[in-house]
Amino acid sequence: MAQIIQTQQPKILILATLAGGYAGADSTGQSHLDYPANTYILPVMCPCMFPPDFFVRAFERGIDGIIVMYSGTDSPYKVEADGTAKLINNAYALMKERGIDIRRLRLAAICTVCVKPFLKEVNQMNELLQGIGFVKSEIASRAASAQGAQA
Amino acid sequence: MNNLHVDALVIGGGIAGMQAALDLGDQGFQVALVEREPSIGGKMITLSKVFPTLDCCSCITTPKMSAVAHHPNIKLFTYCEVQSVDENGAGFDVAILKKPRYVDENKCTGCRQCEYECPITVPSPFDRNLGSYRAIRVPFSTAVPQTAVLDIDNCLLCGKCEKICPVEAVDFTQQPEIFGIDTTAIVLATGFEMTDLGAKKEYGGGELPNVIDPLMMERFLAPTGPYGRVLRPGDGMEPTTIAYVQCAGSRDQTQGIEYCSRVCCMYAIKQAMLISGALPLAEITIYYMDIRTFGKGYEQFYQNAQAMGVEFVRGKVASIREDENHNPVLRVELTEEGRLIERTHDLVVLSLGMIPTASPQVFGLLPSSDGFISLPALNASPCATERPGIFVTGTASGPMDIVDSIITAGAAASDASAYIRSKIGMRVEQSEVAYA
Amino acid sequence: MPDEKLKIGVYTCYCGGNISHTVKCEQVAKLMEGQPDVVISRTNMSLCSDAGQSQIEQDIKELGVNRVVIGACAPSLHEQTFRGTVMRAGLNPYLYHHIGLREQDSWVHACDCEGATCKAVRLMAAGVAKARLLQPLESIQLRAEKQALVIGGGVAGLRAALDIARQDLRVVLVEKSPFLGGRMAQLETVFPTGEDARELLHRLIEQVVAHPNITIFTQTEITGVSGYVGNYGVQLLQHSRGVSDEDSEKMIEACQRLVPDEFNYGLSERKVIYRAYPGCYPPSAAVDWEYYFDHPLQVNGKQVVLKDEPKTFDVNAGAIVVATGFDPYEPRHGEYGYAEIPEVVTLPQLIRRLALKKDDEIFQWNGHPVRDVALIHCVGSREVEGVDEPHEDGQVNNYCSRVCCTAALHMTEELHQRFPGLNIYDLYQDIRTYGRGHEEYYRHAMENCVRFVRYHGAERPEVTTAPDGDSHPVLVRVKDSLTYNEELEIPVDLVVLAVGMMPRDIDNLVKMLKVSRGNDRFLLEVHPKLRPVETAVNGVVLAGTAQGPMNIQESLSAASAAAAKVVSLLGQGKVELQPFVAAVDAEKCDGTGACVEACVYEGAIALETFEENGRQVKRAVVTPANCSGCGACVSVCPNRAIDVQGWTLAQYEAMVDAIAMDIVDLVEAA
Amino acid sequence: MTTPTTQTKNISRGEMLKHLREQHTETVARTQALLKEQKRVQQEICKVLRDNPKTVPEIAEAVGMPAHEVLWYVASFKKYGLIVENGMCSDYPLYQKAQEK
Repeated sequence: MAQIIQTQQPKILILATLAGGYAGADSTGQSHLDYPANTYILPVMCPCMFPPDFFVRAFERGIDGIIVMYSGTDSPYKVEADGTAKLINNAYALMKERGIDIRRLRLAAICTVCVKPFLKEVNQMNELLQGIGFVKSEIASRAASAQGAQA
Repeated sequence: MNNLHVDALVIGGGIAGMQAALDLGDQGFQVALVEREPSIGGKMITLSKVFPTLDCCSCITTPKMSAVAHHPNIKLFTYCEVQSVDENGAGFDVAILKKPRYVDENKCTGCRQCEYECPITVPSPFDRNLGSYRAIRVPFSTAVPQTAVLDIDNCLLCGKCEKICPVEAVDFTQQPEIFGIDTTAIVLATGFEMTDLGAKKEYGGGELPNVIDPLMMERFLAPTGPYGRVLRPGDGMEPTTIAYVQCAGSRDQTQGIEYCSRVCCMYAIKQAMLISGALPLAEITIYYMDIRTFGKGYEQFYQNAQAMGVEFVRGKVASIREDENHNPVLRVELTEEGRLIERTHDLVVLSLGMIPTASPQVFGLLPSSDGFISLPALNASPCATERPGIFVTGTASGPMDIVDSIITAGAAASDASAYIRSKIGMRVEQSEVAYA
Repeated sequence: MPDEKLKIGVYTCYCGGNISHTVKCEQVAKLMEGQPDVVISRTNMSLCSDAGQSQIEQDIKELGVNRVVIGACAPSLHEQTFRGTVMRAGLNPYLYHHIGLREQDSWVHACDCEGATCKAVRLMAAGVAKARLLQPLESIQLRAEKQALVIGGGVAGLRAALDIARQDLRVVLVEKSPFLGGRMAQLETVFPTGEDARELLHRLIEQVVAHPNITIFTQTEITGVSGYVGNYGVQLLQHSRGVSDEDSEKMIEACQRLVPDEFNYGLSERKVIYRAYPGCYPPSAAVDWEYYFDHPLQVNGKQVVLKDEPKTFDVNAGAIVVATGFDPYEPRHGEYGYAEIPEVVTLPQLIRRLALKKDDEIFQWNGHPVRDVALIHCVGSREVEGVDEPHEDGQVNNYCSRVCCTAALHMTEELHQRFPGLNIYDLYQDIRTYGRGHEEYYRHAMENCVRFVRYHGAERPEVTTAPDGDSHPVLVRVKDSLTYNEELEIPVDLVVLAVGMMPRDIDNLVKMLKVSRGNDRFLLEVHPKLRPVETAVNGVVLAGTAQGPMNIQESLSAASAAAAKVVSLLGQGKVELQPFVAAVDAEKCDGTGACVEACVYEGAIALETFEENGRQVKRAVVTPANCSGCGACVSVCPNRAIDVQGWTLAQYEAMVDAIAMDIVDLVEAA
Repeated sequence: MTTPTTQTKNISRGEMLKHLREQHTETVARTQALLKEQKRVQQEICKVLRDNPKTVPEIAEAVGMPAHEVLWYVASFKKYGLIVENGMCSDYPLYQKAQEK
């Protein structure tokens, strides 16, 4: 397996709704448009199922950025638009508490044919992460400085 | 003769026939599907990728083939041909010839050991005769059923296949058999053939090895194609300049084919795009009179091809000859500039048109002046034929692309099911709730 | 079953090269062999083929594989296919997980084989992690209403209604206007047969009207849609007709208020109490409430003011057919002189005008005889972004409208027959007479000396008023590529714009049905070949030009195909729904009620009292048929006692962990 | 039902083939000639490819056959694993003998 040499890249997790972002990502694929490969798209029915600590846990495990691509007001679920926004805000609060840069979590409305917005979101997040670095070092340095402060 | 009784008989196992059978089967009707080739899949299964989505063709076709084979309401008969269709009052008596495969369908597992053992190699029509297979073979990798078939006309009768078969499926005793199916309705999905490559003498098709038909190019572009890549068949060169001659088998009174074949513009553009992907340095020119990209998403496909650098030249190709290196030389009248030019390409694809496969007379129907089955009520019941109870779908009813074939298959299934129900009465149980 | 040892089968598909050209499938498969509980990891050239599916079946039967992970094309294409495969092998269909390695990996990272392979490895490892937590699920069986709702009373809606009704299902046909027939009624003859359009249409309407299974609502709007496949609840609002059969004539006579007649595209006027055209169905006149404005009528010496008393109806339908049709493209003011120069009309207008003046022997327009006509193709079609001016919504119509070429040449034939001396200039880009019998119109046009002028999309013709004293009122300037880009100035008496088809303004309906539009703004099918008439909303299908430009023959086929889908869906009287709904773990639930508060679906979740060890306790209970599976309850439960089946939080966490893991660790694990 | 058929088949297998050969004398003669020709071409092409990989025109020249016929054989040998592709020479793929397994 030596052929797979891993070049360290920040990891972007994309939680994409089947009715929105996931289909948008498929549309992007059908158009054969390129974007960075450090993106991991997981299909979700509706993102309002994720409690805020889910996101924090993911960051702590080493996911460097998360984009929630939901269907916004076009959602087949009545709660998705408002519910998801609320959950993300709660997640931001928890991230601040843990010293995680809140820019690492993005909420974006992506429709089934939103090829350009999809690419924009992915590229923006990738650029951001190239700038601010890995989440693990961020958490470690915050922890270190917190310890230093205590000492 | 033990007759099988079904509600609907679908003749032809290409995409239209398969879809019609599935749509009828899903509605609960008993369906028999008869295919003359050893596998279903029709022309579509030989294609590479399909427009306008550029999906891998096999990914669209094979699941439908599989669904047909496994459908509880569909009985599949491959390597069978319809001999006659007689009315019997309640429907039709159809006599069907089952051609001998010389392989027991119930035993063969499709392991291909016979094929590897067979010493005779013959051109494979699946690869437009540019590839090969053995005298005994599974017709192609995704064939349904995965059952070998022996081509007795090219067989040495050496018996090697019989010896090696691990399940004793090879059976030289098989004889042609006639069996009967009686059915209430018939759906014709007998499909198309390409017009003859050599029909227009001045284009050199069939004579010049580097002037090919579009189905050959489909095979070159398919992952399972004869060369595994795009090469010109004349000498195995990777072509760098490729030309398409549009309307090479359509809209041409001299060939007696005055109609537009509907698919040639799109397949040429699609192939041009796929060639650009496979051979990034290739220059592709499409010589045309009118570009007819009329379907959903097709105009954009055309615009994308232009943006990718595919060259569209409006001009009439007068003739094609070859130079000393077997490169085709096109004589083109540029209609926008009013002059004749000569241009040399490595490979030329003649964008041939469609003609019907089956002669409608077998089914007691008359062809229209264009050779396709006549549609007496095309603006009321587009799938109805002159004979009540017989419906037509796909390219048997005129040139059309896959999307339109699938739609007409649904329509034919709808028409046929209404007809069947009117004949056999209501079968589906009545709903418990009445509408207020 | 719970103690059964996990045996995971992993399959990485080449997709005939689509995936394997970029992703090193063999390496991915090799790495998966080492993942926990994986007993077999294979690659396949085309997993969806019969042979590929058989391989999976064989592994389930022979190796005892009880969880299946597949990396192939998008799940939207073949997830169902493989569910069927595992089911045939006797495995619960939900013990299978599908990963899209094509649309979301090989096709988007073609230049980065290594990155794409790493990504595939992580996604597949995540799939295995999820598979380890999969539980068998049973689909939800619901009784389906054996009744369909068809929206739109044009030719597609009529045909779909008839085809569904013939299969012993009931149909409610809803038409917004007071009359059936739609756009086809506005035609005189149809190509390529030259048959009388309304005669054909009336034959269809008669069958629909006579069919006992069909209930027709005219002047009716859809005001609400609830429910799901098999059990849609649709609210209808039906306006009063205002006039009965018997007093139609009297009322029409009494009515004095005139409005532009949309049936004739504004070329004539009609009364606000009207019939669309003679012989229309229903035969009784109707009141156009939008413009009636309490107009008093003198009837039998008395003054009468009609009132609209809309009635609401609730209709249950198992499936919905959207056959809302198209609008002809209405050119902008000034586009080719439209609405500014009186001698510029659209093709649909010309069809009506010729019908209104059926007996005219001389062709006159705006007071002058017409000797020279220019017909311009592709008006509102085949527009190019960045070249053509965008429409109000900022988009251009970059599609071909399919019917206009044949319709325009069909018109040249009619003009030639009625007014043999007429000169016709046909300004086109490409002539697209693709259908059977359509090419004949092109040939006849050439034989009839129609002068063809070919323009390029980037240089569209210009239409201006001719200077005073010119022989003709209008000048058309165009570069003709057939005569080597000669700049022509064609003086004409009439300019006819062959306008394309526009998607209709049905935003409200689109929102209510939650269907989506494509890039061209027409309604979008799931896949043009796999599911060509179905929308992404289960039970909502498309018929006719709501989906995209089509001619009558094509609309009929599409409508019949849509009907076939509806019959397949509802014919058995029941539908199966995916089991992805909330489920409560009673052991963990302590009855906080947070889930009930978070839920917005009526009757989906409630607290019920149970007896537990002699104590009364409250526990949440889900009613699956009413649950959407949105998971709002999941994120609020303090005890993690509720999950969406098949999409549990624990599964997501396991997938996240697999993705977060370093490849080095994955390799070591292998 | 299967057993007796198999037995009959076993007994008469040789005779059955013989009988069939008599029925198809013409086909058999033709295919035997074809087999001979195919074997000859195979040997010649494999001989040419023994030392160095070659393009189709090079093989054609060496064996004195038209290039398009050679290509058909090459495609067939490639399909059944006798030869493999190995790099390009200008616009032509090179073919060489597959390694014996």
